[in-house]
Amino acid sequence: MKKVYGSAAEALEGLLKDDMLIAAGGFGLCGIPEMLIDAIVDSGVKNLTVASNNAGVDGFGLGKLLDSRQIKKMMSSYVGENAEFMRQYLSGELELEFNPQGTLAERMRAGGCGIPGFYTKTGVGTVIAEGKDVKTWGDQDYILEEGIFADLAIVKAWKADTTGNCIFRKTARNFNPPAAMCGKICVMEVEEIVQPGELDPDHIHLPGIYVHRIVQGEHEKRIEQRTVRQREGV
Amino acid sequence: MKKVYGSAAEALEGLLKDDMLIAAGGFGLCGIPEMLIDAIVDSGVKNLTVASNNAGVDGFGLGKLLDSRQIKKMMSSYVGENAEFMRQYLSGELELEFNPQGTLAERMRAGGCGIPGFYTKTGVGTVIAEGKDVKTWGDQDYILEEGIFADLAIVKAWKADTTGNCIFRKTARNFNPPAAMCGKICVMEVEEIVQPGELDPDHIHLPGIYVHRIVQGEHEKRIEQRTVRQREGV
Amino acid sequence: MAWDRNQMAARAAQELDDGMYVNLGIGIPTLVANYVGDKDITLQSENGMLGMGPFPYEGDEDPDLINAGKQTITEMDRTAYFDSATSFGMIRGGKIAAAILGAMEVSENGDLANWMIPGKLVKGMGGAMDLVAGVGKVIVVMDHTNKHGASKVLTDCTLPLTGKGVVDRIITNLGVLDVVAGGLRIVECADGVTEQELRSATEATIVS
Amino acid sequence: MAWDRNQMAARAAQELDDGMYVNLGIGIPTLVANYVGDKDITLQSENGMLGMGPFPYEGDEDPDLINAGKQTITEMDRTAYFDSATSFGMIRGGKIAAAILGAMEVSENGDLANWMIPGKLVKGMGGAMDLVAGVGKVIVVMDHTNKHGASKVLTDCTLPLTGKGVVDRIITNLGVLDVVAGGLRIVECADGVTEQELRSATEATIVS
Repeated sequence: MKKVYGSAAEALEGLLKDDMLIAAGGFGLCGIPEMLIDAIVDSGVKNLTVASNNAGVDGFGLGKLLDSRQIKKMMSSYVGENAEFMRQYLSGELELEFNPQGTLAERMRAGGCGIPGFYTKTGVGTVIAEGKDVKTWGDQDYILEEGIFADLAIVKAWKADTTGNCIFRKTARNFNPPAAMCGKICVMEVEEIVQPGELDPDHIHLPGIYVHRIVQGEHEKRIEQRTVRQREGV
Repeated sequence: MKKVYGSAAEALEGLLKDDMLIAAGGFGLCGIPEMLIDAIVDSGVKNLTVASNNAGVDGFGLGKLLDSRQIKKMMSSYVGENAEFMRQYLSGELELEFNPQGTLAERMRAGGCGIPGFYTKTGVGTVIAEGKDVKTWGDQDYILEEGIFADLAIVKAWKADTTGNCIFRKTARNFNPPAAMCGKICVMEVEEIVQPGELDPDHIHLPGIYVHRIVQGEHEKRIEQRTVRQREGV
Repeated sequence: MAWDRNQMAARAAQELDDGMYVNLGIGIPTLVANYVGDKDITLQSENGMLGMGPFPYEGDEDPDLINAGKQTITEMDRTAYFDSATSFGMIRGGKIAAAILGAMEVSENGDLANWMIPGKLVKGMGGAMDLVAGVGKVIVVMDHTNKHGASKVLTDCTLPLTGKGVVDRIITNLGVLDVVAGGLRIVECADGVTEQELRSATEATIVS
Repeated sequence: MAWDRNQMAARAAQELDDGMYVNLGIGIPTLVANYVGDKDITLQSENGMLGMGPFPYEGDEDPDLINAGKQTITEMDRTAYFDSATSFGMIRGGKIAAAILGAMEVSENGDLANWMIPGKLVKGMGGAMDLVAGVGKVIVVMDHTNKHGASKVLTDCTLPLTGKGVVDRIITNLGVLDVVAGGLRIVECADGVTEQELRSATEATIVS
């Protein structure tokens, strides 16, 4: 079963349609599917709803899909780094559904695990709870949050074998596994494709069953906040 | 913060009390906390409720705690390998709450993740659904299952560092991570304790935050069904 | 004439396509692995493994490597291990394309009973309820009748259910039936079995 | 006289005990790490890391290694990485002993507002709602009054809440207060601050 594709555009072929729901991995600009975002820009698909913790920055990451006006709605926890996002949101061009970060991650995992709803105390007593079912355990209220079932997941890993088993590197793992799980189809970009057997079966972070198509390529991996300390004695 | 203890008995000191709920890792006899089970037998603690996928076999694993009549109730998915279990169950000495295997695993994870309830279609239309809340998404009914919040988790890993970061080996991982997560306190037995830094931070299956006490020792690792194939040409 | 265990397993193997992730139950379903040929099938073992290999050679048994039937097995190049919550997440989430399972009874609306006989020793449902509720396609492989000659393909199940309306296809020693609107549809008869024989051994409604 | 930012951070660090897993928010809370001394504290970064190390030396920045503020950081011997669902599972599940967070407003019943000012640009709550709902102890570190001199320690919050009844302890430039039945209890006053000064800068009810 061939999972490896020659380019991001080929890997997405036949999968994109207007009005679809896409789940995207990444946190800030760390571990984002750069190549697949670029290919979606090129495809011209419209009216996307995108579930992603952040919305990229102006001109990079999901910011490119905002610049091109292909996104109708974002489901995110924090969008503070993107001026074009704010412009579109304040002008009413863009819908925004805020999710607490952990609720967003759990909603993705739940969708991928066949769980349509779960209870959490996150957001109880806040605007997030408005309109949601409430249930009480002990003396604590919990609100019902729903699983996210995405038409497509776009994610980025470090290395994958040709069957889709993959590993992530450091904090670039973040939302990528839950996003991958909740996609009806998952397309993954990686820095390196290896042969089956090259990854230790005990080290695999996301088994290939979740990964339908794979593309390898170069990543810019832009740093959002470069913070350093001084070397002692320098 | 000292997490490493010299023996299973020391690692359990002050944690055992009658009528407590214990979550145990393992599947069949694979990856079970042998040393901790023995120490609980020796402690004489009574009226335990144990959440564990299986109940060991006669005279090994949780079977020892059945032989000693320390278990009041089991929460399990399959208990077919244990004649003493069946004798106690049929005579009314032992309570049994059957859980579908995936529901049991998810209930443990949910408890560890602060989720008191989640909906699943597993068991809908069966005896498992009796008395449980039902909610409909689309044209499918789902039943509400509750998180398990155990007083104590007893689990077994392959290697842990002294901060409790640990890795499992092959299918001995099974219920150990979700069981560890759902314990208010988690005691872990391992085959080898290493120093921090010896385990690659990207390879850790269960971070030390879930592990409160660690003990190292020898494991019998009994095989329940030894199945082999013939070498060709032999 | 009818199919034997191996012929039933071979017929079930025809249900599997390249690229599928599949869960095989205990008994005849286990034999299906012998008949997949060069199709690229990945077997799941619900205790936490994708890419289940054959039994080990004697002396190579590893107590840390067993399947859901607690048998010693081996890994493959493509193998990945994970915990039980993740394993049943992928089952419940529909990531497993098909499960091939044994059964005590199947009804015409796809109800399945394969875990419990009241009054007898109850061993537990293990992962069966999760599998039938979650996987893409549930294929039952079983004898068409019990040892007394009574049909196991029924109007309604008499035993406690494993899942309600979950079975897609039934493969027995007498043939292949699909669960469709209104009852079962005959897909094919086993070698040497007439449609009349199949019908008369079936209590369930057979449509057109 | 009152505490400056570093003194507030140093006071907050006193809340931490050996063996604790702790989440530090952005701003003054970040400074707390400078004052834990030789206490064995493990810092969580909610984007998927336990055992957060200091900023890297110039040239050692790794784009795959950032904290929740998107800053480049380093790992330690004890570091473990995990995905966001697992990260917030441990937060929601109460495995993090304490979070030290900034705030815009805190009320006498422990309500916290720190994510949104209506009419202004809304950036989002990020992980703040999860943290205040889930962790063992929520410690707020903030200035006691706003730039206009108005109290930020209120009878009721005026801004949209991050969490209801979630704050355990408030550390400000003027002192330390606990949320108790009926209102706030003064734990201590900052250096050179009288109890009267602390009371008059506080809108919330102070109990005995």
